[in-house]
Amino acid sequence: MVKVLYFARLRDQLDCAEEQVMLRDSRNSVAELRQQLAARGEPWLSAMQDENLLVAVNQVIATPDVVVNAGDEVGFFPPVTGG
Amino acid sequence: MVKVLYFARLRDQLDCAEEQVMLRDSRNSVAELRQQLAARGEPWLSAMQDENLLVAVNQVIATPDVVVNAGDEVGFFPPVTGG
Amino acid sequence: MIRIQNEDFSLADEYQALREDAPQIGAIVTFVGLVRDLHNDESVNGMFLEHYPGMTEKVLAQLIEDARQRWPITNARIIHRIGALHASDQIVFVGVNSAHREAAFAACEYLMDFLKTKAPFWKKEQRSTGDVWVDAKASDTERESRWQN
Amino acid sequence: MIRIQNEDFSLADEYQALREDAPQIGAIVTFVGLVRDLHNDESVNGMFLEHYPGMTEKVLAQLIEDARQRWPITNARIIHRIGALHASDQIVFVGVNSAHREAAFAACEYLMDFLKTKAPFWKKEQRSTGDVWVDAKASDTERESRWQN
Repeated sequence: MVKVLYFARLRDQLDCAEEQVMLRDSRNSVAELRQQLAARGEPWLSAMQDENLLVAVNQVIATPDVVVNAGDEVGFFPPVTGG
Repeated sequence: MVKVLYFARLRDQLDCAEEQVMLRDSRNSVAELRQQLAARGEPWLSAMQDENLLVAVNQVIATPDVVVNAGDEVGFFPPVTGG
Repeated sequence: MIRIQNEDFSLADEYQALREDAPQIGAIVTFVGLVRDLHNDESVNGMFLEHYPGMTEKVLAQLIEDARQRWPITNARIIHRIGALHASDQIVFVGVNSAHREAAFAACEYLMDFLKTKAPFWKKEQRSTGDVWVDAKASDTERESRWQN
Repeated sequence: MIRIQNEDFSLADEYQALREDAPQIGAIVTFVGLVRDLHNDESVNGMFLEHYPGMTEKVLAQLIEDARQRWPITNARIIHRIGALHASDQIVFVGVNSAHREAAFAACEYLMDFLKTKAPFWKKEQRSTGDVWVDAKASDTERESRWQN
Protein backbone atom coordinates (compact mmCIF):
# COMPACT_ATOMS: atom_id res chain seq x y z
CA MET A 1 0.00 0.00 0.00
CA VAL A 2 1.12 3.56 -0.64
CA LYS A 3 -0.33 6.71 0.87
CA VAL A 4 -1.48 8.98 -1.96
CA LEU A 5 -2.17 12.69 -1.40
CA TYR A 6 -3.91 15.16 -3.74
CA PHE A 7 -3.61 18.92 -3.42
CA ALA A 8 -5.35 22.13 -4.44
CA ARG A 9 -7.31 22.10 -7.74
CA LEU A 10 -6.54 18.40 -8.19
CA ARG A 11 -8.06 17.53 -4.80
CA ASP A 12 -11.21 19.46 -5.73
CA GLN A 13 -11.42 17.72 -9.14
CA LEU A 14 -11.04 14.24 -7.62
CA ASP A 15 -12.95 15.11 -4.44
CA CYS A 16 -10.22 13.21 -2.60
CA ALA A 17 -7.45 14.53 -0.34
CA GLU A 18 -5.84 11.25 0.69
CA GLU A 19 -6.21 7.53 0.09
CA GLN A 20 -4.34 4.24 0.50
CA VAL A 21 -3.62 2.58 -2.85
CA MET A 22 -2.65 -1.07 -3.32
CA LEU A 23 0.20 -1.24 -5.85
CA ARG A 24 -0.23 -3.73 -8.68
CA ASP A 25 3.36 -4.98 -8.28
CA SER A 26 5.72 -4.87 -5.36
CA ARG A 27 7.76 -2.31 -7.31
CA ASN A 28 6.03 0.26 -9.55
CA SER A 29 7.31 3.34 -11.30
CA VAL A 30 5.57 6.69 -10.91
CA ALA A 31 4.40 6.29 -14.52
CA GLU A 32 2.86 2.91 -13.70
CA LEU A 33 1.07 4.27 -10.64
CA ARG A 34 -0.37 7.07 -12.81
CA GLN A 35 -1.61 4.52 -15.34
CA GLN A 36 -3.17 2.44 -12.57
CA LEU A 37 -5.06 5.48 -11.24
CA ALA A 38 -6.04 6.65 -14.74
CA ALA A 39 -7.60 3.24 -15.39
CA ARG A 40 -10.33 4.14 -12.88
CA GLY A 41 -11.89 6.34 -15.57
CA GLU A 42 -13.01 9.95 -15.15
CA PRO A 43 -12.19 12.17 -13.35
CA TRP A 44 -8.97 10.22 -12.66
CA LEU A 45 -8.23 9.62 -16.33
CA SER A 46 -8.03 13.34 -17.22
CA ALA A 47 -6.22 14.23 -14.01
CA MET A 48 -3.52 11.58 -14.42
CA GLN A 49 -3.03 12.36 -18.11
CA ASP A 50 -2.52 16.09 -17.45
CA GLU A 51 1.03 16.77 -18.58
CA ASN A 52 1.38 19.58 -16.03
CA LEU A 53 0.70 17.23 -13.12
CA LEU A 54 3.56 17.11 -10.61
CA VAL A 55 4.44 14.07 -8.50
CA ALA A 56 6.47 13.85 -5.31
CA VAL A 57 7.61 10.55 -3.82
CA ASN A 58 8.34 10.84 -0.12
CA GLN A 59 8.07 14.61 -0.49
CA VAL A 60 10.71 14.89 -3.22
CA ILE A 61 9.73 15.79 -6.80
CA ALA A 62 9.87 12.59 -8.86
CA THR A 63 10.31 11.84 -12.56
CA PRO A 64 8.14 9.13 -14.22
CA ASP A 65 10.86 6.46 -13.82
CA VAL A 66 11.20 6.83 -10.02
CA VAL A 67 10.24 3.61 -8.22
CA VAL A 68 7.38 3.66 -5.71
CA ASN A 69 7.61 1.08 -2.93
CA ALA A 70 5.02 -0.07 -0.41
CA GLY A 71 4.91 2.37 2.50
CA ASP A 72 5.93 5.35 0.40
CA GLU A 73 4.03 8.65 0.36
CA VAL A 74 3.10 9.88 -3.11
CA GLY A 75 1.78 13.41 -3.63
CA PHE A 76 0.06 14.60 -6.80
CA PHE A 77 -0.43 18.31 -7.41
CA PRO A 78 -0.72 21.06 -10.01
CA PRO A 79 2.09 23.60 -10.67
CA VAL A 80 2.76 25.61 -7.51
CA THR A 81 1.54 29.20 -7.06
CA GLY A 82 2.86 30.42 -3.71
CA GLY A 83 4.96 33.47 -2.85
CA MET B 1 35.17 84.28 -9.05
CA VAL B 2 34.10 80.68 -8.57
CA LYS B 3 33.50 78.90 -5.29
CA VAL B 4 35.77 75.85 -5.15
CA LEU B 5 35.17 73.02 -2.67
CA TYR B 6 37.49 70.14 -1.75
CA PHE B 7 36.33 66.96 -0.04
CA ALA B 8 37.64 64.03 1.99
CA ARG B 9 41.26 62.94 1.37
CA LEU B 10 41.74 65.81 -1.07
CA ARG B 11 40.71 68.40 1.53
CA ASP B 12 43.19 66.89 3.99
CA GLN B 13 45.98 66.89 1.37
CA LEU B 14 45.37 70.53 0.45
CA ASP B 15 44.40 71.60 3.97
CA CYS B 16 41.59 73.54 2.32
CA ALA B 17 37.83 72.92 2.36
CA GLU B 18 36.64 75.94 0.37
CA GLU B 19 38.05 78.96 -1.41
CA GLN B 20 37.10 81.64 -3.91
CA VAL B 21 39.16 81.42 -7.10
CA MET B 22 39.50 84.19 -9.69
CA LEU B 23 39.21 82.65 -13.13
CA ARG B 24 41.91 83.62 -15.64
CA ASP B 25 39.32 84.19 -18.37
CA SER B 26 35.62 84.93 -18.21
CA ARG B 27 35.01 81.43 -19.60
CA ASN B 28 37.27 78.55 -18.57
CA SER B 29 36.94 74.84 -19.05
CA VAL B 30 37.24 72.43 -16.14
CA ALA B 31 40.59 71.35 -17.62
CA GLU B 32 41.81 74.98 -17.64
CA LEU B 33 40.76 75.50 -14.03
CA ARG B 34 42.68 72.37 -13.04
CA GLN B 35 45.77 73.68 -14.84
CA GLN B 36 45.41 77.05 -13.11
CA LEU B 37 45.26 75.38 -9.68
CA ALA B 38 48.08 72.93 -10.52
CA ALA B 39 50.31 75.91 -11.37
CA ARG B 40 50.39 76.80 -7.66
CA GLY B 41 52.88 73.97 -7.17
CA GLU B 42 52.67 71.22 -4.56
CA PRO B 43 50.43 69.95 -3.05
CA TRP B 44 48.07 71.34 -5.72
CA LEU B 45 50.15 70.06 -8.63
CA SER B 46 49.87 66.38 -7.60
CA ALA B 47 46.24 66.73 -6.55
CA MET B 48 45.12 68.34 -9.83
CA GLN B 49 47.11 65.88 -11.94
CA ASP B 50 45.58 62.84 -10.22
CA GLU B 51 43.69 61.04 -12.97
CA ASN B 52 41.16 59.69 -10.45
CA LEU B 53 40.15 63.20 -9.36
CA LEU B 54 36.46 63.91 -9.90
CA VAL B 55 35.00 67.34 -10.65
CA ALA B 56 31.44 68.58 -10.27
CA VAL B 57 30.28 71.92 -11.67
CA ASN B 58 27.21 73.21 -9.89
CA GLN B 59 26.90 69.80 -8.22
CA VAL B 60 26.82 67.82 -11.46
CA ILE B 61 29.77 65.59 -12.47
CA ALA B 62 31.68 67.42 -15.21
CA THR B 63 34.00 66.28 -17.99
CA PRO B 64 37.19 68.31 -18.70
CA ASP B 65 35.54 70.30 -21.50
CA VAL B 66 32.65 71.63 -19.38
CA VAL B 67 32.73 75.43 -19.14
CA VAL B 68 33.07 77.09 -15.73
CA ASN B 69 31.53 80.54 -15.43
CA ALA B 70 31.90 83.18 -12.74
CA GLY B 71 29.54 82.43 -9.87
CA ASP B 72 29.65 78.65 -10.42
CA GLU B 73 30.37 76.16 -7.68
CA VAL B 74 33.14 73.68 -8.50
CA GLY B 75 33.72 70.63 -6.30
CA PHE B 76 36.86 68.49 -6.46
CA PHE B 77 36.88 65.08 -4.81
CA PRO B 78 38.31 61.56 -4.87
CA PRO B 79 36.27 58.54 -5.99
CA VAL B 80 33.28 58.09 -3.71
CA THR B 81 33.12 55.40 -1.01
CA GLY B 82 29.69 55.62 0.59
CA GLY B 83 27.06 52.98 1.04
CA MET C 1 15.08 29.49 9.70
CA ILE C 2 11.91 28.38 7.96
CA ARG C 3 8.41 28.97 9.23
CA ILE C 4 5.04 28.10 7.68
CA GLN C 5 2.31 29.77 9.68
CA ASN C 6 -1.19 31.20 9.73
CA GLU C 7 -0.13 34.20 11.84
CA ASP C 8 1.22 37.43 10.48
CA PHE C 9 4.94 38.18 10.88
CA SER C 10 6.99 41.22 11.84
CA LEU C 11 9.62 42.42 9.38
CA ALA C 12 11.25 44.33 12.25
CA ASP C 13 11.71 41.14 14.30
CA GLU C 14 13.14 39.20 11.36
CA TYR C 15 15.49 42.04 10.48
CA GLN C 16 16.70 42.24 14.06
CA ALA C 17 17.52 38.53 14.05
CA LEU C 18 19.43 38.89 10.76
CA ARG C 19 21.31 41.90 12.12
CA GLU C 20 22.42 40.19 15.31
CA ASP C 21 23.67 37.02 13.61
CA ALA C 22 27.34 37.92 13.37
CA PRO C 23 29.62 41.00 13.61
CA GLN C 24 30.92 40.69 10.05
CA ILE C 25 27.47 41.25 8.48
CA GLY C 26 27.58 44.24 6.13
CA ALA C 27 24.41 43.76 4.10
CA ILE C 28 20.85 42.67 4.79
CA VAL C 29 18.33 42.25 1.95
CA THR C 30 14.69 41.53 2.71
CA PHE C 31 11.76 40.74 0.46
CA VAL C 32 8.11 40.84 1.50
CA GLY C 33 5.29 39.75 -0.77
CA LEU C 34 1.86 41.29 -0.18
CA VAL C 35 -1.64 40.41 -1.41
CA ARG C 36 -2.42 42.83 -4.20
CA ASP C 37 -6.01 43.92 -4.44
CA LEU C 38 -6.21 43.57 -8.20
CA HIS C 39 -6.17 40.54 -10.44
CA ASN C 40 -6.28 41.90 -13.96
CA ASP C 41 -9.60 43.71 -13.97
CA GLU C 42 -11.39 41.49 -11.49
CA SER C 43 -11.53 42.43 -7.87
CA VAL C 44 -9.81 39.98 -5.54
CA ASN C 45 -11.48 40.07 -2.16
CA GLY C 46 -9.10 37.67 -0.52
CA MET C 47 -7.31 34.39 -0.98
CA PHE C 48 -6.70 31.07 0.64
CA LEU C 49 -3.24 29.50 0.68
CA GLU C 50 -2.67 25.80 1.18
CA HIS C 51 0.55 23.80 1.13
CA TYR C 52 1.98 20.28 1.36
CA PRO C 53 3.06 20.00 5.00
CA GLY C 54 6.44 18.39 5.37
CA MET C 55 7.43 18.70 1.72
CA THR C 56 7.30 22.51 1.87
CA GLU C 57 9.82 22.65 4.69
CA LYS C 58 12.12 20.18 2.91
CA VAL C 59 12.03 22.16 -0.34
CA LEU C 60 12.74 25.48 1.38
CA ALA C 61 15.58 24.00 3.46
CA GLN C 62 17.13 22.65 0.25
CA LEU C 63 16.79 26.05 -1.45
CA ILE C 64 18.60 27.74 1.45
CA GLU C 65 21.31 25.08 1.27
CA ASP C 66 21.63 25.68 -2.51
CA ALA C 67 21.93 29.43 -1.93
CA ARG C 68 24.66 28.85 0.65
CA GLN C 69 26.59 26.79 -1.89
CA ARG C 70 26.34 29.53 -4.51
CA TRP C 71 26.99 32.66 -2.45
CA PRO C 72 28.89 33.56 0.74
CA ILE C 73 25.81 34.34 2.78
CA THR C 74 25.70 34.17 6.56
CA ASN C 75 22.08 33.19 7.00
CA ALA C 76 18.66 33.14 5.34
CA ARG C 77 15.19 33.27 6.84
CA ILE C 78 11.94 32.34 5.08
CA ILE C 79 8.40 32.74 6.38
CA HIS C 80 5.36 31.79 4.30
CA ARG C 81 1.83 32.25 5.50
CA ILE C 82 -1.02 29.83 4.81
CA GLY C 83 -4.79 30.02 5.29
CA ALA C 84 -7.05 32.98 4.64
CA LEU C 85 -5.41 36.23 3.54
CA HIS C 86 -6.82 39.57 2.47
CA ALA C 87 -5.78 42.57 0.39
CA SER C 88 -2.48 44.13 1.57
CA ASP C 89 -1.72 41.22 3.93
CA GLN C 90 1.84 40.01 4.11
CA ILE C 91 2.24 36.59 2.41
CA VAL C 92 5.93 35.78 2.33
CA PHE C 93 9.19 36.99 3.83
CA VAL C 94 12.70 36.17 2.63
CA GLY C 95 15.68 37.76 4.37
CA VAL C 96 19.39 37.20 3.78
CA ASN C 97 22.45 38.59 5.53
CA SER C 98 26.03 38.54 4.30
CA ALA C 99 29.33 40.36 4.51
CA HIS C 100 28.68 41.63 0.97
CA ARG C 101 25.66 43.12 -0.73
CA GLU C 102 25.98 41.24 -4.03
CA ALA C 103 25.63 37.89 -2.22
CA ALA C 104 22.69 39.12 -0.14
CA PHE C 105 20.80 40.51 -3.16
CA ALA C 106 21.47 37.47 -5.35
CA ALA C 107 20.57 34.90 -2.69
CA CYS C 108 17.37 36.71 -1.67
CA GLU C 109 16.13 36.95 -5.26
CA TYR C 110 17.20 33.36 -5.97
CA LEU C 111 15.24 32.09 -2.95
CA MET C 112 12.11 33.98 -4.04
CA ASP C 113 12.40 32.82 -7.66
CA PHE C 114 12.70 29.16 -6.66
CA LEU C 115 10.12 29.40 -3.88
CA LYS C 116 7.72 30.54 -6.61
CA THR C 117 8.33 27.48 -8.77
CA LYS C 118 9.45 24.74 -6.36
CA ALA C 119 7.72 25.17 -3.00
CA PRO C 120 4.35 23.36 -2.84
CA PHE C 121 1.98 26.24 -2.07
CA TRP C 122 -1.26 26.92 -3.94
CA LYS C 123 -3.39 30.04 -3.97
CA LYS C 124 -7.13 30.14 -4.35
CA GLU C 125 -8.45 33.63 -4.99
CA GLN C 126 -11.85 34.81 -3.86
CA ARG C 127 -12.92 36.93 -6.81
CA SER C 128 -16.18 38.73 -7.32
CA THR C 129 -16.97 36.03 -9.92
CA GLY C 130 -16.25 33.15 -7.51
CA ASP C 131 -13.35 31.18 -6.07
CA VAL C 132 -10.58 30.38 -8.55
CA TRP C 133 -7.38 28.38 -8.17
CA VAL C 134 -4.59 30.59 -9.44
CA ASP C 135 -2.72 29.36 -12.52
CA ALA C 136 1.05 29.10 -12.45
CA LYS C 137 2.75 31.82 -14.48
CA ALA C 138 5.16 31.14 -17.32
CA SER C 139 7.08 34.27 -16.27
CA ASP C 140 7.98 32.60 -12.96
CA THR C 141 9.46 29.60 -14.78
CA GLU C 142 11.43 31.97 -17.00
CA ARG C 143 12.81 33.81 -13.97
CA GLU C 144 13.93 30.57 -12.40
CA SER C 145 15.76 29.53 -15.55
CA ARG C 146 17.94 32.65 -15.38
CA TRP C 147 19.87 31.07 -12.50
CA GLN C 148 21.05 28.11 -14.58
CA ASN C 149 23.77 30.21 -16.20
CA MET D 1 12.12 60.15 -0.31
CA ILE D 2 15.78 60.94 0.33
CA ARG D 3 17.29 61.68 3.71
CA ILE D 4 20.91 62.36 4.68
CA GLN D 5 21.17 62.35 8.44
CA ASN D 6 23.35 61.78 11.49
CA GLU D 7 20.60 59.94 13.35
CA ASP D 8 19.92 56.25 13.11
CA PHE D 9 16.86 55.06 11.17
CA SER D 10 14.17 52.44 11.70
CA LEU D 11 13.72 49.79 9.03
CA ALA D 12 10.26 49.09 10.46
CA ASP D 13 9.16 52.72 9.90
CA GLU D 14 10.52 52.81 6.35
CA TYR D 15 8.89 49.49 5.53
CA GLN D 16 5.57 50.70 6.89
CA ALA D 17 5.71 53.76 4.64
CA LEU D 18 6.51 51.60 1.61
CA ARG D 19 3.68 49.23 2.49
CA GLU D 20 1.06 51.95 2.82
CA ASP D 21 1.93 53.68 -0.45
CA ALA D 22 -0.70 52.08 -2.66
CA PRO D 23 -3.07 49.07 -2.67
CA GLN D 24 -1.52 47.49 -5.76
CA ILE D 25 1.87 46.96 -4.10
CA GLY D 26 2.80 43.28 -4.18
CA ALA D 27 6.53 43.38 -3.44
CA ILE D 28 8.81 45.33 -1.13
CA VAL D 29 12.58 44.91 -1.25
CA THR D 30 14.80 46.57 1.32
CA PHE D 31 18.56 46.82 1.65
CA VAL D 32 20.42 47.90 4.77
CA GLY D 33 24.19 48.35 4.87
CA LEU D 34 25.92 47.94 8.22
CA VAL D 35 29.40 48.82 9.48
CA ARG D 36 31.39 45.60 9.47
CA ASP D 37 33.90 45.20 12.27
CA LEU D 38 36.62 43.80 10.03
CA HIS D 39 38.70 45.43 7.34
CA ASN D 40 40.90 42.65 6.03
CA ASP D 41 42.87 41.72 9.12
CA GLU D 42 42.92 45.11 10.77
CA SER D 43 40.38 46.00 13.36
CA VAL D 44 38.08 48.88 12.41
CA ASN D 45 36.95 50.64 15.56
CA GLY D 46 34.62 53.03 13.81
CA MET D 47 34.31 55.32 10.85
CA PHE D 48 33.42 58.84 9.88
CA LEU D 49 31.23 59.56 6.86
CA GLU D 50 31.20 62.89 5.09
CA HIS D 51 29.35 64.00 1.97
CA TYR D 52 28.88 66.88 -0.45
CA PRO D 53 25.70 68.59 0.82
CA GLY D 54 23.37 69.51 -2.01
CA MET D 55 25.06 67.40 -4.64
CA THR D 56 24.32 64.18 -2.75
CA GLU D 57 20.59 64.85 -2.75
CA LYS D 58 20.65 65.75 -6.46
CA VAL D 59 22.50 62.58 -7.39
CA LEU D 60 20.19 60.34 -5.36
CA ALA D 61 17.06 62.02 -6.76
CA GLN D 62 18.39 61.43 -10.28
CA LEU D 63 19.12 57.76 -9.50
CA ILE D 64 15.56 57.25 -8.28
CA GLU D 65 14.28 58.96 -11.42
CA ASP D 66 16.48 56.69 -13.56
CA ALA D 67 15.15 53.61 -11.73
CA ARG D 68 11.57 54.78 -12.34
CA GLN D 69 12.32 55.04 -16.05
CA ARG D 70 13.74 51.52 -16.17
CA TRP D 71 11.26 49.59 -14.00
CA PRO D 72 7.58 49.88 -13.03
CA ILE D 73 8.25 50.73 -9.39
CA THR D 74 5.80 52.61 -7.21
CA ASN D 75 8.26 54.36 -4.93
CA ALA D 76 11.83 54.31 -3.62
CA ARG D 77 13.26 55.55 -0.33
CA ILE D 78 16.93 56.18 0.42
CA ILE D 79 18.50 57.11 3.75
CA HIS D 80 22.25 57.57 4.18
CA ARG D 81 23.85 58.40 7.47
CA ILE D 82 26.82 60.74 7.90
CA GLY D 83 29.13 61.50 10.82
CA ALA D 84 30.60 59.06 13.32
CA LEU D 85 29.54 55.41 13.03
CA HIS D 86 30.63 52.30 14.86
CA ALA D 87 30.71 48.55 14.31
CA SER D 88 27.27 47.09 13.46
CA ASP D 89 25.70 50.56 13.02
CA GLN D 90 23.29 51.01 10.14
CA ILE D 91 24.80 53.15 7.35
CA VAL D 92 22.41 53.11 4.44
CA PHE D 93 18.83 52.09 3.64
CA VAL D 94 17.30 51.59 0.20
CA GLY D 95 13.71 50.41 -0.08
CA VAL D 96 11.57 49.92 -3.19
CA ASN D 97 7.95 48.90 -3.62
CA SER D 98 6.26 47.71 -6.79
CA ALA D 99 3.41 45.58 -8.06
CA HIS D 100 6.03 42.99 -9.10
CA ARG D 101 9.04 41.51 -7.38
CA GLU D 102 11.40 41.59 -10.36
CA ALA D 103 11.07 45.40 -10.59
CA ALA D 104 11.51 45.84 -6.83
CA PHE D 105 14.62 43.63 -6.69
CA ALA D 106 16.22 45.16 -9.77
CA ALA D 107 15.57 48.78 -8.79
CA CYS D 108 16.79 48.27 -5.21
CA GLU D 109 20.05 46.69 -6.34
CA TYR D 110 20.47 49.29 -9.10
CA LEU D 111 20.07 52.13 -6.60
CA MET D 112 22.66 50.61 -4.25
CA ASP D 113 25.13 49.91 -7.07
CA PHE D 114 24.94 53.48 -8.36
CA LEU D 115 24.85 55.03 -4.89
CA LYS D 116 28.18 53.26 -4.32
CA THR D 117 29.80 54.82 -7.39
CA LYS D 118 27.91 58.09 -7.98
CA ALA D 119 26.77 59.57 -4.65
CA PRO D 120 29.41 61.86 -3.10
CA PHE D 121 30.02 60.15 0.25
CA TRP D 122 33.44 59.35 1.67
CA LYS D 123 34.37 57.02 4.49
CA LYS D 124 37.29 57.46 6.86
CA GLU D 125 37.97 54.38 8.95
CA GLN D 126 39.38 54.52 12.44
CA ARG D 127 41.73 51.54 12.43
CA SER D 128 44.03 50.35 15.15
CA THR D 129 46.87 51.68 12.96
CA GLY D 130 45.30 55.15 12.56
CA ASP D 131 42.64 56.96 10.53
CA VAL D 132 42.52 56.00 6.86
CA TRP D 133 40.36 57.31 4.01
CA VAL D 134 38.81 54.28 2.37
CA ASP D 135 39.82 53.59 -1.24
CA ALA D 136 37.13 53.13 -3.87
CA LYS D 137 36.78 49.52 -4.98
CA ALA D 138 37.13 48.36 -8.57
CA SER D 139 34.45 45.76 -7.84
CA ASP D 140 31.90 48.53 -7.28
CA THR D 141 32.66 50.04 -10.69
CA GLU D 142 32.28 46.60 -12.25
CA ARG D 143 28.90 46.09 -10.59
CA GLU D 144 27.68 49.43 -11.90
CA SER D 145 28.71 48.54 -15.45
CA ARG D 146 26.45 45.46 -15.41
CA TRP D 147 23.45 47.78 -15.76
CA GLN D 148 24.59 49.16 -19.11
CA ASN D 149 23.36 46.06 -20.93
